[in-house]
Amino acid sequence: MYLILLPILFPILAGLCLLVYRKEPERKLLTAFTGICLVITGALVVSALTLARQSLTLFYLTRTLPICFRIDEISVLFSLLTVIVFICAGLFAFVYMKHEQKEKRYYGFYLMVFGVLNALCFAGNLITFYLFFELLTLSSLPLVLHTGTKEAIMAGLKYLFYSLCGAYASLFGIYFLYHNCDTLTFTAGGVLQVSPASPEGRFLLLIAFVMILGFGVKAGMFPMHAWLPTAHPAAPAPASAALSAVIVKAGVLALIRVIYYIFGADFLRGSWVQTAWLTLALVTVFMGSMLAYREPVLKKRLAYSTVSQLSYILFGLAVMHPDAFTGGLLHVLAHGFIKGSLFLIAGAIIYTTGKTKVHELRGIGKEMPLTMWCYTIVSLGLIGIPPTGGFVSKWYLAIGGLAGDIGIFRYIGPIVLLISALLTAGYLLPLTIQGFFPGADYDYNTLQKREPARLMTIPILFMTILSVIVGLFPNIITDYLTEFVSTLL
Amino acid sequence: MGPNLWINYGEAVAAILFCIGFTNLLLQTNLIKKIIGLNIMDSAIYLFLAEKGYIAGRTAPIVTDGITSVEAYINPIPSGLVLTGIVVSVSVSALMLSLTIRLYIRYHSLDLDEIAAQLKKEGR
Amino acid sequence: MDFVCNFPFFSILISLFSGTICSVLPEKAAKAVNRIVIAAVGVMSGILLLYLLGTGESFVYWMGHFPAPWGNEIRAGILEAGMALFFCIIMYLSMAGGAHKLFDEVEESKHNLYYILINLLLSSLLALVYTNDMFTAYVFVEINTISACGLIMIRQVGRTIEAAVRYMIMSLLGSGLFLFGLCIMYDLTGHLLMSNIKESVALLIQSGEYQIPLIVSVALMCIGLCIKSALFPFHAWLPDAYGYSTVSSAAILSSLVSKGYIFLLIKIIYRVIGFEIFNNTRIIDVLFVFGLLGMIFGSLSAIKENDIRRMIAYSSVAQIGYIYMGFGMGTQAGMVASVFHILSHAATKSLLFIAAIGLTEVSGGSRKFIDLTGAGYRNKWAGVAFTAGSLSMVGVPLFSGFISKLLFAQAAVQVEGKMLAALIVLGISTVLNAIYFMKTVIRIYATTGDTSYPCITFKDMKVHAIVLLFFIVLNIILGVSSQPIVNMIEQGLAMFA
Amino acid sequence: MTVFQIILMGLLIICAVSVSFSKNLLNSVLIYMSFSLVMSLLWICLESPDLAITEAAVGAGITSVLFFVTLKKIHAINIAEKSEEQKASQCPAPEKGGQDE
Amino acid sequence: MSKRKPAEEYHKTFAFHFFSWLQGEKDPYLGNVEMKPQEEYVIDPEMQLRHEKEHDAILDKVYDMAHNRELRLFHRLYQATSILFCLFLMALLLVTISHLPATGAAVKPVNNEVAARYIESGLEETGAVNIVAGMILDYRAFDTLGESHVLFVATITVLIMLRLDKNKKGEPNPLTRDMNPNDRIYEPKNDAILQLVASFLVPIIIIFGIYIILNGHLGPGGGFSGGAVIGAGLILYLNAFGFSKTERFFTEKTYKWICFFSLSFYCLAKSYSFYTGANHLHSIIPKGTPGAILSSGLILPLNIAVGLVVACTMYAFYAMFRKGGF
Repeated sequence: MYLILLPILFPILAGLCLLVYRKEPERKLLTAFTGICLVITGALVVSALTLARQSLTLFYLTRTLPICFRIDEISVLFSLLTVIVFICAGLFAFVYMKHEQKEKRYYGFYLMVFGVLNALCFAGNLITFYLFFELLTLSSLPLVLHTGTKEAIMAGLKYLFYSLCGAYASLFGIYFLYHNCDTLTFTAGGVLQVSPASPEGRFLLLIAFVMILGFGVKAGMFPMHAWLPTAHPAAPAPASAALSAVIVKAGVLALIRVIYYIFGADFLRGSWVQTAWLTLALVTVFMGSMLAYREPVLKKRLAYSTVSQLSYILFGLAVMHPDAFTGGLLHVLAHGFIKGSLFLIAGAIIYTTGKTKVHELRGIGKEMPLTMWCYTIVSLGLIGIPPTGGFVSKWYLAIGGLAGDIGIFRYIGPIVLLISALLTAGYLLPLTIQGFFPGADYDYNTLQKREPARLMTIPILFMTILSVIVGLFPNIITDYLTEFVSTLL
Repeated sequence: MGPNLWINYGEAVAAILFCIGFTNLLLQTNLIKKIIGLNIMDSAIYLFLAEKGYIAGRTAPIVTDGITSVEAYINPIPSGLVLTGIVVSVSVSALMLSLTIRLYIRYHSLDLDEIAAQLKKEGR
Repeated sequence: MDFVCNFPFFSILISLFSGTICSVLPEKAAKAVNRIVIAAVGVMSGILLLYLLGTGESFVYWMGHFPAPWGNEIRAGILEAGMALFFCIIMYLSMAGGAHKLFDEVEESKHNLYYILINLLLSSLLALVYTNDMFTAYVFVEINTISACGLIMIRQVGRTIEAAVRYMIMSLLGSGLFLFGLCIMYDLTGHLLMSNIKESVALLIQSGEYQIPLIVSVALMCIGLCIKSALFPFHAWLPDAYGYSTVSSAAILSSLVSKGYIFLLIKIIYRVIGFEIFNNTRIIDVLFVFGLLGMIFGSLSAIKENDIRRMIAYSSVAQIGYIYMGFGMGTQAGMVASVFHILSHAATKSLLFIAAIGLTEVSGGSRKFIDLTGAGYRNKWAGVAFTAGSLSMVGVPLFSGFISKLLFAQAAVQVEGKMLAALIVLGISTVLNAIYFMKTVIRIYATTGDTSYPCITFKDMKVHAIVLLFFIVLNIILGVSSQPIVNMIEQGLAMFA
Repeated sequence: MTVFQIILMGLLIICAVSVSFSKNLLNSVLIYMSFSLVMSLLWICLESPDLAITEAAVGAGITSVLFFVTLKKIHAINIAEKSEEQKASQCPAPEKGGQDE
Repeated sequence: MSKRKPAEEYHKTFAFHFFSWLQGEKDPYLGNVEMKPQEEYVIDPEMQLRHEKEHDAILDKVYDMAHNRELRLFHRLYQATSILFCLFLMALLLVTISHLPATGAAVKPVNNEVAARYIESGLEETGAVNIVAGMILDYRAFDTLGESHVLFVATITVLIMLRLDKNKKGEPNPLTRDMNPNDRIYEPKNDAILQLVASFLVPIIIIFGIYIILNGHLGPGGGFSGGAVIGAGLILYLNAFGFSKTERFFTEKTYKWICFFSLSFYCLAKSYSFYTGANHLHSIIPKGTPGAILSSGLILPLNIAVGLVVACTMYAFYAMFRKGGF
């Protein structure tokens, strides 16, 4: 019965004892220890997902607010994504961190973030979720602050204040929810019995919008997205891979939990909150791609693309139609793998060549052919070319958008998705073209093969293959998703 | 305005003295004057309290020749309380005066605002 | 009337008597007596608490041969015993935490005077908690004020003397107003005992005479106690008093002394005037508005502050604003939230003060933020403690700050008119708190590279580290297992009237 | 009896007001002394002799003595300071003389 | 489309700021966060000196009360508001007093059964002829216990402030070295008139003080007033004959031990009577025949104890203020 607690406590304790350990152990021992811990946690998560089915109440924070954990379909999806991305980014970090100092602190907090994310996926009610949402911000902050330079601290402060303000906006909402509905445990189809028309309901609609904005900060929605482009380049590459592939998805998980498991979809269907959410999502999609298009620094460009791709998912959630919902969840998986490998590739490029600007990377395809091949496949996936995962999720999103009863957004939505797909091609493919066909004046004799270390290419290759598999055999995931989506909508 | 303001003239004077003492304590800049204001305020409160116990036409509560009927004496409780109060105000003014001496030795001025200005200048 | 009922009287008497004894003892013995007395009073209050939880109702203890309205009496209930126990724990830990700094702050020969002040402060706090008579409360408020002023000025630096003068002036204004209100109340009801006053006040309300003097007397008493417990508009003396005094006195002053007066105000609300009558006077809204203003302006001036101890002092102005906001809500839940916040603020504030001293020790004694950068690495224990304290103040779950904010929010949501204002200001002040506490935490963990200052390891400040550990554990206990404590507070308040 | 009380109270108010407007500190302390003497007279009119004795002994006696000692101490510090300044102003003069030769 | 604006004019437009904020380049709160590495900040002494001078100049200008306009305005505003607050307070108090029950009236809430019992059974319950003394030392004894401890705390604080101690190595405490220890330089040596008057007056004052203490429970007076009278006598003696004479019989040790014994006696006696009262035990202290000196149970010894404490305290206050020692 306590099996559900193991994947949460084990990484946090491992991280803590790493942090408290007095002197800096030499690299080989440290990387071995962290690798073993990551693998054990992955095994624990998988075993918890398969075996532990019933919910566990740890203790009662106040009279009616327990800290309890429960595994349902959504947590399976998100924890699988977390395990895969964290293990790959962890392996990648073993090589990448040679250039950084204070690795012990990095690995300690890295393991703690892994534990907190598992707890977030397994959270059973809103208070436990908020507890670990707050701890996630605080434990992921040192990852952003890792380099300790002036702008890293500025980026960290900005990330902290944006997340704290978002967290308090959602806490503001939790107070009212705690007052109105008798229990805050996540039940499919919503816990709220108030009808949206009553004055009480109108007020709760405003509360729902405040919570969407609060959790939207973490998911990089339009007005509060400014921390993402500054936090990603400041963090080391494996940390920003974890940050954008999984930690930002915590905001998406929060929105799913709040909208579909507390308020209930039919409470918000057709209300002004839904239209406002749709507009914000679409504006972010378009604006993210436009900004990424003009961005010279590679990691910042990828950060902007995270902003826009996440709003694809939010659009899927906002439409409140089964197909769009499945498309959104699929895009969570696909985007996780694609963006994870993109950031690892960017990290590999910085590690080997030390260049961060896109226009400096002429002829990179010749120097690092394997990595750049993965880059090409993965960016095709993100654009949405058929064989890869991106295409399937965008396909479901478009159908759901068309079928959903959301007024004129049925047409604007798919159009904006299409334009943004083109823009994605616009900001991802030039690197491939420039890399493989450097043009006439490129002197081939100064070229030397600089393929990154074996331990770096394996995670990138693994994630690329995964994103392609998600594209080739989607129906394993889609039938799994569709049979429980009907209970939510 | 209630009926017996002129009957309670003692308490009215006590209230006026209280406000004079209160203003002195707040507004005077010289520390010695502040302490005098403090003492005036305390005496005013004790006058106010003692006026409560006074009953016209009755003598002090000392049982001289064995009469213990209630009509002979005034109410003893307020004078007991004021007795305690007077010693409190003495000890507080002794404390404040010792503080004034130490401040004067250190800053050579009795004016609280001037001392604060010197402190700020020295502090930065 | 079994033996346990004597414990409140014994604890007050022991602390009073130990004050007298310390005047003749040498310095080492005085310190031992002080520690033994605080521990003994703590144990007694603990046993009394268990006994009261068993019987479930409060008892009255005659001070002398004569029944209540003639002689004095003290009354002990669950809330009083719990408060006394908590005060002893905090005082013991603060004294132990600040002991190592005492030598370079206080003159050699004046140490036993310092311990006398601590003992008499403890006795006045206990008397304030237990007393059932208004004039006894006034006398022990005076002892509390004078010994607190002594604690401020024992360091004898120019700044502390000026802070002591300002503190005394404001407190004497406060006690003057309090005594004036008390005299008017005595004049109207003829009693000084709290329960008798309550009956006659109830009679007065029904008969409808003397309405204006009654409200004016309650208002004067409330303003007097607000001035003494540094509510927002009257908080000018607080930053200097807490910022520059010695370590343990700053911790004791900020967490215990102002709480004694607030507890007396709770007694006045419950026992002297009655909870419902107090609710429909307009004083509730005035307290509510001042509480809200205190929360915002306290945090704002804390952000501007450049000295770490003055910043913590300003943050306690904000926390006192929280407590008065709880009073201002006028519901039972609001009162429970305020009492819980008294406990959680006392635990967090003294932890922050003692950790701040640990940090300043390592950065060459200066309290400016520039010199504190990287202090978290040099003094690991103080760094971890300060982070835990600021996380609790910011309201991160698993710490006591989160529970008190949750209780305040639950109480606010039930009050129709004041709900939005309370919640919005709660959010704003939490974010302001987050800004200046997180700024400091990131500041002490920023790496500057210059290692000119010494590093302190566990060996050379063993007691200080253990005290910090106890405070963190106390904070987490309050945060995690808050439910039994909240039940105890509700039970205490129920039998309090 | 009430006429006598009214006179005493009038005296009290005059003393209180004149204390706050008097320039010289010594005058204000003297006026305060008379204030507390009048106060002890008032206690007698209010039929509470205990208070009269205590106010006379403690209020008029001890507090005024403490006020006078404080003023004397402040005055003493002033004189000590002036004498130091004179000493300081005299001794640099001979040094200048030294440099001239 | 639109005419290309020159760069610096474009920088001032709103669109530029909006897009740079949108870009996450320039943040309204934190300023622009571009990626340039931080160059080393080198401090040259001459520039630092200039900073110091400027700093002091600014400080002087800011803090001199006379010419600084805002400070003066603030000061006047503060005075005006506090005067208004005091006038409002006075009006409020006068209105409340007008509603209070008439002074001197026999039937009002204050004269209830509490006062009646003190007067009627005060004599035989406490044995004290002076009902007020009986009340403060027997009925409401806890207040007076607190009261003497207020005096004790005040003495402690005055000792902290003014006592000049030599620490172990002999040199005075650095903080208080500017307080010259001996004040005798400024007072006239053994002024003949004062000594003559003192030698005549001091015994009378002390006998009068002892009389007040001993008759505390019979007539008006009591521990506090008697002690203050004796204290005043001692101060007169000190003034006349100087510290050398008083040190013969009154040093710091005697002060410490007198205070200790009388306060602890007071505490123990009162706690005995509280304990026996609370647990309804019979206290063995005899009441004695009313009117005799040795009557009214504990009140006489308590009065003596309080008298001693108050006398020593008043003398200690004067000695501390005068010389910072005994």
